[in-house]
Amino acid sequence: MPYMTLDRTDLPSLAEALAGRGKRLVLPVREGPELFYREGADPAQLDLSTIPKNSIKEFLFPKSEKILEYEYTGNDVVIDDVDPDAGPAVIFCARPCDAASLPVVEPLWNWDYKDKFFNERRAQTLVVTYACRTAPDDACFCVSVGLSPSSDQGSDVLLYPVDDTRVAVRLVSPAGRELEEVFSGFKKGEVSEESLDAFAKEGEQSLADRKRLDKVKNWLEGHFEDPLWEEKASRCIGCGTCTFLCPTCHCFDIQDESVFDGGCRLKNWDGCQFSLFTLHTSGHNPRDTQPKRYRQRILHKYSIYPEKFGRILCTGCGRCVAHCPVNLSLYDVVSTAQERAEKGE
Amino acid sequence: MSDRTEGIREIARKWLGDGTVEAVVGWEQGTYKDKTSPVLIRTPEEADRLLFNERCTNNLMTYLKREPVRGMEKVGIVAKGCDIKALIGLLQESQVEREKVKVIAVTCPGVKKDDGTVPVKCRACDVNTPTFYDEIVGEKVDSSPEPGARFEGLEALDAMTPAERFRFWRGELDKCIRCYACRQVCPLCICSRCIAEKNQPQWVETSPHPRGNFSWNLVRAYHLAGRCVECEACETACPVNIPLMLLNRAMARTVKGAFDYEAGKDPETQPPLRAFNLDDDNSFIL
Amino acid sequence: MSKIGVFVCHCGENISRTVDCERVARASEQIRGVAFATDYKYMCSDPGQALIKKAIREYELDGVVVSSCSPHMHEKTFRKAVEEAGLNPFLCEMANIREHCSWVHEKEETTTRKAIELVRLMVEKVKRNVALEPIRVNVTKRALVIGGGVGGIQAALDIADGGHEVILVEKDPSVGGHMAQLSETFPTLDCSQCILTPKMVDVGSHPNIKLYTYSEVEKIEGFVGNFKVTIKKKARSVDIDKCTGCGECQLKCPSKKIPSEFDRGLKNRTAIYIPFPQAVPARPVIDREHCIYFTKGKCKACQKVCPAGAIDYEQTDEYVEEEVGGIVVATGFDLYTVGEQGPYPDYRGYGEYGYGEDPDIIDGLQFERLASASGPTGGAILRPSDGKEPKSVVFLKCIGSRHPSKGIEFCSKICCMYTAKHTMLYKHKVHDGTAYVFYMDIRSPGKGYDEFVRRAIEEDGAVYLRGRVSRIYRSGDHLIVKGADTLSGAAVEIEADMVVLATAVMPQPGIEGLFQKLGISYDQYKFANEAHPKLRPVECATAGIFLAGACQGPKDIPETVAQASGAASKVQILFSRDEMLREPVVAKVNENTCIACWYCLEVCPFKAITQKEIRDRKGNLIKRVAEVNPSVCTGCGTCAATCFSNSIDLAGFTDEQIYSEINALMAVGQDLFPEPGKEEGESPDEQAA
Amino acid sequence: MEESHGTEAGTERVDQETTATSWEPRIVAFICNWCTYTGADLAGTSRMKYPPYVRVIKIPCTGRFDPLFMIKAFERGADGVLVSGCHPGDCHYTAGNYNARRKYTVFKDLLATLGIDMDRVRFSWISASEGGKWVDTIKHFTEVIRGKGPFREYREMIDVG
Repeated sequence: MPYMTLDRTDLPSLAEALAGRGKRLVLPVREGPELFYREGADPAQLDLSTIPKNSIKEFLFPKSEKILEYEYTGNDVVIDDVDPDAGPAVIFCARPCDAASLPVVEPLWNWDYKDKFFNERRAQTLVVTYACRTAPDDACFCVSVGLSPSSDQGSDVLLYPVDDTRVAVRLVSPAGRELEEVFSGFKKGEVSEESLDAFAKEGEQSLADRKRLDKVKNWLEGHFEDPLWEEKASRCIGCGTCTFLCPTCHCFDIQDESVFDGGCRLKNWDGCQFSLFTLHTSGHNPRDTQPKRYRQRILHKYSIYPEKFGRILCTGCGRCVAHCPVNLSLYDVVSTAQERAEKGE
Repeated sequence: MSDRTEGIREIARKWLGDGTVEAVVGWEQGTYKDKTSPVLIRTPEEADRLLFNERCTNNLMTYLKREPVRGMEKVGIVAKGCDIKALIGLLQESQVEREKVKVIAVTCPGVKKDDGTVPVKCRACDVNTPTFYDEIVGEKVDSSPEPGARFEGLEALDAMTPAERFRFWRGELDKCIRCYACRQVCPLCICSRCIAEKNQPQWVETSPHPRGNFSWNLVRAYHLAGRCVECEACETACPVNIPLMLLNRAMARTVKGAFDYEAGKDPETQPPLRAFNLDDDNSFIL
Repeated sequence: MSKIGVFVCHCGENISRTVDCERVARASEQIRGVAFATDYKYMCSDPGQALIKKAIREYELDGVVVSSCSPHMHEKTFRKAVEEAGLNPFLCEMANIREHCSWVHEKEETTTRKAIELVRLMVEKVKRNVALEPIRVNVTKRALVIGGGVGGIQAALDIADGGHEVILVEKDPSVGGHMAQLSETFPTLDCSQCILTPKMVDVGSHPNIKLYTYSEVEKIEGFVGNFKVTIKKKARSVDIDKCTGCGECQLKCPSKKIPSEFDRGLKNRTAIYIPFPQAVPARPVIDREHCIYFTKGKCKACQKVCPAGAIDYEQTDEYVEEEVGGIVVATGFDLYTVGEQGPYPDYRGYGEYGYGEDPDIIDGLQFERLASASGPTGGAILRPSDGKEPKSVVFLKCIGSRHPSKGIEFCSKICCMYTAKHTMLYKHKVHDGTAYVFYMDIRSPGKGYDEFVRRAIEEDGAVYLRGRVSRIYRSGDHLIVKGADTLSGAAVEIEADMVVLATAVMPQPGIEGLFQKLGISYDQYKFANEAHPKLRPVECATAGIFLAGACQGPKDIPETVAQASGAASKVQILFSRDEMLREPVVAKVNENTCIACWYCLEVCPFKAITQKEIRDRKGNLIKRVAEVNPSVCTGCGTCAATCFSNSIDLAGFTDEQIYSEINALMAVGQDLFPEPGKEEGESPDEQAA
Repeated sequence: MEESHGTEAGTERVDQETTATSWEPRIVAFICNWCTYTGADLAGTSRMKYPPYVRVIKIPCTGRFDPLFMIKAFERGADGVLVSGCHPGDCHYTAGNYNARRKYTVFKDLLATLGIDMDRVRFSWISASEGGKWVDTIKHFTEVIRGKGPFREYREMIDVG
């Protein structure tokens, strides 16, 4: 089955057409030396040269979100529920590793409690993904976690930049297929399914040296105490860069902010690398050192979460590798674990 | 640079071998592109992992404030002149004991940022050849600070109206995600419990909304006033690229102008917010 | 939930004239946590206080806001009332709706709204108040007096006579100070030594006074009521218990050409010496710098002649510790250096006047020695160069004083009087001589003082010339003094036989070292600062330390003695109780988050913060933290505001309390100023609309 | 979306305040117990008059003033903040005001760097005897704040936060 192609130069117009009136539009633009997904940016500034520094997480799970309001009247308190301010949105030219994070975290938001804030946003968000022809960055390792540079997971539409001028379109989800008309308006030609396969192959090829991390889970389960943690993570400074840039990290903190007679409750990003994350009121901290906190992060991503939800909590986007202030590479740690598992250590 | 690398390894081997130190904090080759990574070397054999090159941007002094280095009886640390300024700050504030820290100073012709450019701190550097250390490696590098380089970023800011400045900072600070990389990487953010983590009362709201971000970034800069040694670690670490050094340098300029003080110069001096003069500027107080 | 009571006072009509007090009370009722609110005509009256007490019991209030006048007016009153009702007094606060509201604003809506808001802020604060207990401090009833001049002597004697032990420390070998050097004293011209010597003897023999001469304060630790003082007894090389003070050693000492400090170089002394005949103790000391044995290794003439075997060359500095409850600082003054160089490097001196180069140019204290019956000339005014009687003497006032270009702006206060005295002493001894005085102003307030100056001018014929002297130089047998008489406008040139410079009164050189040990502040000239220039002129800001005499600023003898007695009285007030009660508004450290950066320790004006070590059960050091001594802390809160991690808080003004006040400034919807008569339970939205 | 954290009622209230002609300046004054508070008392006992928009928060000494107080006041809708204490040399605690002055020096420059309108921040020394100076200071500051209007820039952050 052939796929339609568009002119690459038409992408900004496509973005506008998809967003139409009233939809929020998120797309990658350049800010200084790096790219960022930004809401409301000018589509003409669309920049696809590399993977953005932030993930698309913040558009479904904002860094800070009000979840209820309360007000005191005399000695009583009145609580008001708050609805997510979630209009329809288009995330345009997300990377596959970002799109793939959505099906990874969806079970989490719909487990014992259905998070209406995430779910309402998710339901109204269209994800148009821009596949990677080759790995855009040295830090990429999507193939290691079973994804690929042209993975369609989590995408409604997948765009393949098959060459320098043409972009092939694959409508992935029902929501994506509903938009056929919009895409057809930009149609300039067609490519064969085989050429998309070749594209995908080229992408995977560019990451040929990355290890499959299939034995990490097992290894972790047997190496809770291991010198590896100290060796790798004693350099960790305990910031939130990796967790906050990560498309799959989803921890949050609840904060009440009040004035004289009332206030609101907020759900804010939180991160397991902060020492306060597990600090008990008593003063006891079960994860009292940075290596323990780092171990927890790896364990959660590669063992605990897969155990519970059947998926690795990592899409191999490599942001935590590329942007760690002390160059503590998650890939280095998990691939070391894999190697040692392979060697039977 | 290779002779510096060799020099560092040699001293580290010796110190680790004869028990002078329990460990040496240095840089090793990183795993991403040409980045280096801080490393804790505990045996003479491992000393060969240590290196020095123009990508050794991290200020390792930040490790003195955290475990496991903090608890060590004696530790060696590799440092550029700019990093040593932070050590001087830590000594002034009694955060480290001089006898416990053995400094392998390395002369430095300047480092390069991830994007290949030269940081302001290198252009303004006055300590290419460190003067405060236990051992020094590398041939002498003369300092020739570029006049005006240190505060050049402030000129554009100064030229704005207050309203423009406010808009500029709103644009920058709204981006903050409160990952606290700036604080965690800073060698002089020494509090074990940051003011932003104290909630009785919550002076600084932890929410990464505009109000909370404004307060946080303001308080961070204020608490570093007269203490920041301009190592640029915060700005380098910031994942959302907030120009934090503009705030830090504005404070450095104020402190220089008002109190004739520069952080990281002399361990015997008093940081400016720990002292006062009877004849401090009074002109703005009506 | 708190149960706060709000009591709105009308203050007759003082508040109710412009503020709707009833409405303030009704609005207060609606504040969350307020259990009772009412208004009353005079809240401070007995019925008013009874109303508060009744409400505390009836509504089991756990906090009280009295909304009335300034807390400076009635905070004590209401806290006492609250305490009588069984509530901790520190759970009561006042909202100042009189001085800060009703009296300063017109009768209008905004004024009442402001009153409501002030109450609201204070209610929010009181919710976070905690019960505080006064701090009890034990008092050691022994005093330390530093300085054995007339001030120190007077303070020591008064305290000792009051029945308390006194430790008197004097740096010189004898007590007496500068007053012992003086000839006669103004305005009565009575002999200085005659009035001082008996007091010196008393000090030496008083059963309650422990005298340490030739000693210095080395270290001071502790706080009011509980100081621990280390005193350095400098090696005297003479065992004063064995010594009988016979003076044989002085006669035999071969090193005889050392300028006498007591006679300000107008006479020489030996290396082993008693500074002056009336010294207390009348025991010698060996000046090791000039002693031939100490400099050259042999001599021991004094040891050979000493009948008591009291000479001890092996003596070393000795350190003794004393515990005291209060301290009087009476370190006195020294004179401004007149020559090019001196002990005050910041000041320029008066090289142009030739002091130190020409022997006939002397300072005021040297003139005192010349005029003193016990002085080098036996009281005859003879010029130092050749011993001739000077027929014309020029006195220059304000040498240093009131001369900003030389570094000093203040007036030395005593020079006008002592210069007048000098002219009189001179005229009384040299009847045919002329005394000239160059002055800027004559300052002679004080009992009998102006009369005294007039006598000098009118009866004893001193020639007063208003102006400064530009230069003094020698011309043959005379000194030429060139100056200006600004009243006549003429240049003046006087042929003088001798010139006397009335030099500025300065603190003892290096005295700031002692002040720093004591933790007391001093001004730019190193004069000690009093706690309040008018109302607490004797106290230091540091509790338990008091000032006497010229260490605080230029003073004459009566002032010094009066202040010394004042200081002694303050000490005895301190000693009148076994323990002191102090307001519990003090800082407290959160040891969990303190990181020992010592910012607090450095900014504390009272040295109330020290380093504390936290150790585990085995004694291993876990960490160091700051510790506030509640007995010393005065509650300024500077430490709390300086601590970056907010690891110090100030009771009574905690971060929580201040935060709550600020937080109460904003509301999300509630009508903060409900009008009386409006129904309760109305939704905020309706009210807003 | 994320610009919606403010409580709705709060937003309305601020809107109402900022748009209605009934807007009144909100001035917060952190003043020391010994000098300025007493000076303000004197203004009262002397029956001097000044505009009623100042809310006094008493602190023992300007040394107790933490710049966090000022920020929180702005966060809670202050249009202007005054900090006032004893003149240099007059501090009841001898040196609290000198320490405070250092903090002001640094903090005011930081605020200016961030674009806070420095007309909205005021420092003064007002002694216990200067009731008149207190009155003049409040009058003048109120006029300045009235001229400036509500602190919209900061209130915008309150709206969204």
